[in-house]
Amino acid sequence: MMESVLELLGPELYYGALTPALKIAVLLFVGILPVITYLVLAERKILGYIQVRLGPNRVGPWGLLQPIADVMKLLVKEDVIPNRAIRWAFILAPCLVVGPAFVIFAVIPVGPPAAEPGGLDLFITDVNVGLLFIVAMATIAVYGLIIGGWSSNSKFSLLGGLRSAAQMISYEVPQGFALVAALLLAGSMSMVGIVEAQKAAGVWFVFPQFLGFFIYFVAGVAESNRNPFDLPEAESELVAGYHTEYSGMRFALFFLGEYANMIVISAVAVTLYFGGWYRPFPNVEALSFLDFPFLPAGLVAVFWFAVKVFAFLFVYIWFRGTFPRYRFDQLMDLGWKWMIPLALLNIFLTALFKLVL
Amino acid sequence: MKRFLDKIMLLDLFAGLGITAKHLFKKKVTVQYPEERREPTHRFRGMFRLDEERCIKCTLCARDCPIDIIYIDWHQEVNPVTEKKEKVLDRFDIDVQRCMFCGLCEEACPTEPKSIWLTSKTYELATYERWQNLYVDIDELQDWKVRPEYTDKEVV
Amino acid sequence: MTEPGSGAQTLFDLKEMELNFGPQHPSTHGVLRLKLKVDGERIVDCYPIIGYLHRGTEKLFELHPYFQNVPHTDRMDYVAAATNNLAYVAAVERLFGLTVPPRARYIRTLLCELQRISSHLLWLATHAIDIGAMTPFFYTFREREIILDLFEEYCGARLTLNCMRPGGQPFDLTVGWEERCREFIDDFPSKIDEYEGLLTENRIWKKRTVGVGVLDPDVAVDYGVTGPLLRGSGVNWDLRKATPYEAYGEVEFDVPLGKNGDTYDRYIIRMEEMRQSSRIITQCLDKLPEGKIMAHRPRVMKGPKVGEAYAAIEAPKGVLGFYIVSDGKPGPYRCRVRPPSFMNLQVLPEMTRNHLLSDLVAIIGTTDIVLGEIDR
Amino acid sequence: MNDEPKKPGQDELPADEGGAETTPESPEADAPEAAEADDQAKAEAKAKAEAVAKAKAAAEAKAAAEAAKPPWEKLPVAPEDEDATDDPLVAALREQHGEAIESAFLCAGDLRVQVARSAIADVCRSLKIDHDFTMAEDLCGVHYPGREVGEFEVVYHLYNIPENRRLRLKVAAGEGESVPTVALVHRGFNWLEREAYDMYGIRFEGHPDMTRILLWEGFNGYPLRKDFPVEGIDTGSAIYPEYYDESAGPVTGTGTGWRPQPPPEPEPEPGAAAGEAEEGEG
Repeated sequence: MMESVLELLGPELYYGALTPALKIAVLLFVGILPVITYLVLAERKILGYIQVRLGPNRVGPWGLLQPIADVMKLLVKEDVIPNRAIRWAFILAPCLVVGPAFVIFAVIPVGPPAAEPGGLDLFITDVNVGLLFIVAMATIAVYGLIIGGWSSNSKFSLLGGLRSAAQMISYEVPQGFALVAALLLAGSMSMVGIVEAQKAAGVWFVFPQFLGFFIYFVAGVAESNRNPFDLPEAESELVAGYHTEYSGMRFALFFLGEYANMIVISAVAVTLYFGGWYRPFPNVEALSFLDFPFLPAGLVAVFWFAVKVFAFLFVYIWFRGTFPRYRFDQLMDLGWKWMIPLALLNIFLTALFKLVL
Repeated sequence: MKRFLDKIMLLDLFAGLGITAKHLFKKKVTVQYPEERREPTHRFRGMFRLDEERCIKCTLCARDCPIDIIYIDWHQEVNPVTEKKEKVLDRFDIDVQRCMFCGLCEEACPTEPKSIWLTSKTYELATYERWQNLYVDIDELQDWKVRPEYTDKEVV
Repeated sequence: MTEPGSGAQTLFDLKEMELNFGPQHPSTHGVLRLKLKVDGERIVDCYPIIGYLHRGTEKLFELHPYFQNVPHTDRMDYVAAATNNLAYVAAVERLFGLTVPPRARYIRTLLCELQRISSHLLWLATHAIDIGAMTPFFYTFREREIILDLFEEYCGARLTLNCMRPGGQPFDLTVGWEERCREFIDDFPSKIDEYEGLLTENRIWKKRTVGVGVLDPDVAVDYGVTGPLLRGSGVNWDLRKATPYEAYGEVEFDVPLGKNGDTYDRYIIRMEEMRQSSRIITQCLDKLPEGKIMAHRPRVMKGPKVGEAYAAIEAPKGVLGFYIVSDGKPGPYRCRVRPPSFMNLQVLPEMTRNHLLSDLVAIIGTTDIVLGEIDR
Repeated sequence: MNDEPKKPGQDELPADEGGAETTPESPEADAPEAAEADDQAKAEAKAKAEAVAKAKAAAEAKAAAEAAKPPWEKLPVAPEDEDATDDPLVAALREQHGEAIESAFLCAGDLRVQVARSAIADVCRSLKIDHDFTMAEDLCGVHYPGREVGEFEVVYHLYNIPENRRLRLKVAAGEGESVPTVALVHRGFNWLEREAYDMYGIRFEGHPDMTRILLWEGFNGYPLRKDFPVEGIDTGSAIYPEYYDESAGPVTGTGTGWRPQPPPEPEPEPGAAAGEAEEGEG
């Protein structure tokens, strides 16, 4: 069937427009959105289990339909725009949070590139400056938070917006530095290239780059405003931070953005430090049963990628269940006095290492 | 040295993570309410019960009630069988919506066994209409069971 | 806020911003309202506004006979009803010259210490959630539930206990209560270790609490601050030791004291107080005498023609006092409550000055206020 | 309620505060088992007692039993005032403040000192500085309508932590008279004085912030005064004069308030009839 479509459209249109569009649709509606909704359920369940209770279990068996009910509720809820809010900005802000988070998925490879030309690449596109693209896109999200906090014209929102601005800007720096070190090691900015470099090296980059990974992940938690760095929306302090005044679908978009960000951070961490879609120890023949030879290779790749990402997401939730929240100045302190010097040191060491080799 | 190690290795944070991880697999304490019910203890102060036959109409319970929600009216009447004067209740109402279940009325009751008691183990008192459903008269006081138990299906 | 047409005063033009914190805010522990003046996040000034929960309890006391007032006291500090009951009945007993039988005294001590544990557990839960750790909340509530079960078994209510009467106890312990209580208390210290494992050594917790909301001992005494707040500043004043009431003179326990008077010290003190409470409970269970539980008293208690009594006890939140004036009627002429939270809240502006907004939340948590008691 | 009878032998305890040393074979131990066991002995005693002057013996026995009872079985005796003018603290205060210290009594362990209104701040200051009464424990007002020395009384409780001693100061104030503030001596009295003002309308002179604290600023009247009505208070006119006439604000105790309402009309409930029938059988 695909051949007939290819013939019908011609290769240019087929490869240039249809396949990416299809992939985007599949990724968005089969991949990210359900994953996010169920991630919320998983978070509530895991938090519940950590807190010796059961979590949601009323809607459907084991609460499995809870996310659908939640989405329905958020969709039909009244969408309130405060009187004094700056309307255009108020409406724009949630889109600015969600958009970039989704765009980043374009360059994240969930599986290997096509084995033969014309086959199916398990990513939307492989940009040769993929890492740069990710950093650039992640930066845009902060505008959403600031604009959201400011345009609500509420004091708590404003404080939340200010906090998020300061926090995201100061943690982007160490995050970028940590990525630089991984990039030095891989010698490529393409996400696929980095994964392949790990396979070629025979080792996940988390081992030579442990410090870098640590900095990246901590900064990532801060970037996605998650506990213990959830200051912009600290419930007990700022009511709900920058989205205090949001309700209904607009609030859902902020919500979506936060969870999409979590997945992005995890996915990038997996790609950069944990060998992407490859099974653990891809060069050790003895473990080849982990490739599940009886299954299609693409599926296995996606499986391993997903497993790794979910491990990260679990850690996120685990953190949320365990840690108290930092204070604003302590957060800055940690970012500027510890993370950035350590990240610089990491780059220096990595460069030295490269040089000596 | 230990402090230094702690600082580098984040031992304190991992200790906390360990505790939460341990609890992940512990038995959960949730009681699934409408299906599972906690049996109240014997002294649990719940909904009132009244035994009209035991009641001697002394109105001590009404007098001891700190918020005066027990309304008792009675008159004297000659019992046609025994030909003795007897007190007959006209009204024994409790305005349960204001009740704070302190149990002082039960303590004040001089009969043995008590003719008004709260240890009925009924606690599902929520209603949709205050005046209609939480102003209980003598019939309801004697038999609360006319109201169904709560279920998760019940939506009015 | 931006007033349309009133000149260009936006939020950005102000150097200091006025922030209305509460009365409906997740971490004001009720309906406390704070008028804050903030410079960025730094608090320049803090003016507490209270009274949103005022129910005229003191007037209610005047309208009821002595024994009917006990349920009203439950509603003041509604997380520690037993100690409220005790403070009130102690004042009434002092007014009447009633002596309480030993068994009743021990039962009261048991109840009060259980109540102290449960109140501190609730404090820990909310304090931790204020600082962002949400899990201790559920762990503490798991234990608190057991205590409430014990209360329910003893007196039939879980929260508003109404479990004491002037002159003694209305009920005796049920069969098996002692065993269940002992079972819980034997297990409880390990549970405290669990909470402490989550918080005490945690660097984030320490960063959020050490050096935050420092209360100078002189200032604390001057403001009439009592309870763990006062002891956190190193002032050794615990009424259980100073003027032993009920059975406290016959049991051994230590009064933990802090050094720095900061939030962390107060946290440590309350944790230690829970351990000491379980120690007291164990001793009380060991020593629990047999005998009557209610003193001989007239059915209608009429106070002396001219008389007054003040009795204070160490409630979980501080010194809770009742001052009763009698005029020979069956009810008090005037019944004044000295609520510990009221006095402890008063020092909040002192403690929060020049702290950040996040610290304000931590400090409100550490003062352990209950608005039902402040507003009465 | 559940005052289950205890074994009579254990009625008295080693830990009680003196007095009760006798074994309690007293008839007050109202335990039915014990009564049965002692039945025979009692009957004999009764027979003998009949012979002698019954009333006298009974009275004596009663008195003896009364004396032997532990304190919690006696009728309570309210503590009485003792004059405490010679108390060293009072003497020291007298020396400093002379006539301002009007009287001093000791009652139920607490020292109570009546102080002249104008001198209260000075007395508190000297108590704080010289006598270590540093803790501001409590302050409250009391209303005695029609009293000669002043309708209101302000009661201060001070505490001396090192000596574990509590002191009660009292100040009388008439309607419209103001009491010197002690909020500048003990800062803890700040809110308490505001509360006393809020509840009684007692003004404190020199107080930094003499506003209402628990009630709202538009509240009419002072609720803890004895003449303040418990029901039917207007609560809105003072602050919303544009909406309400004077003393015609929304009034509590009306409308859907908490007045007992007539019993609701009997509702035909399907389950009720069946329930009644069953109950009739039982």
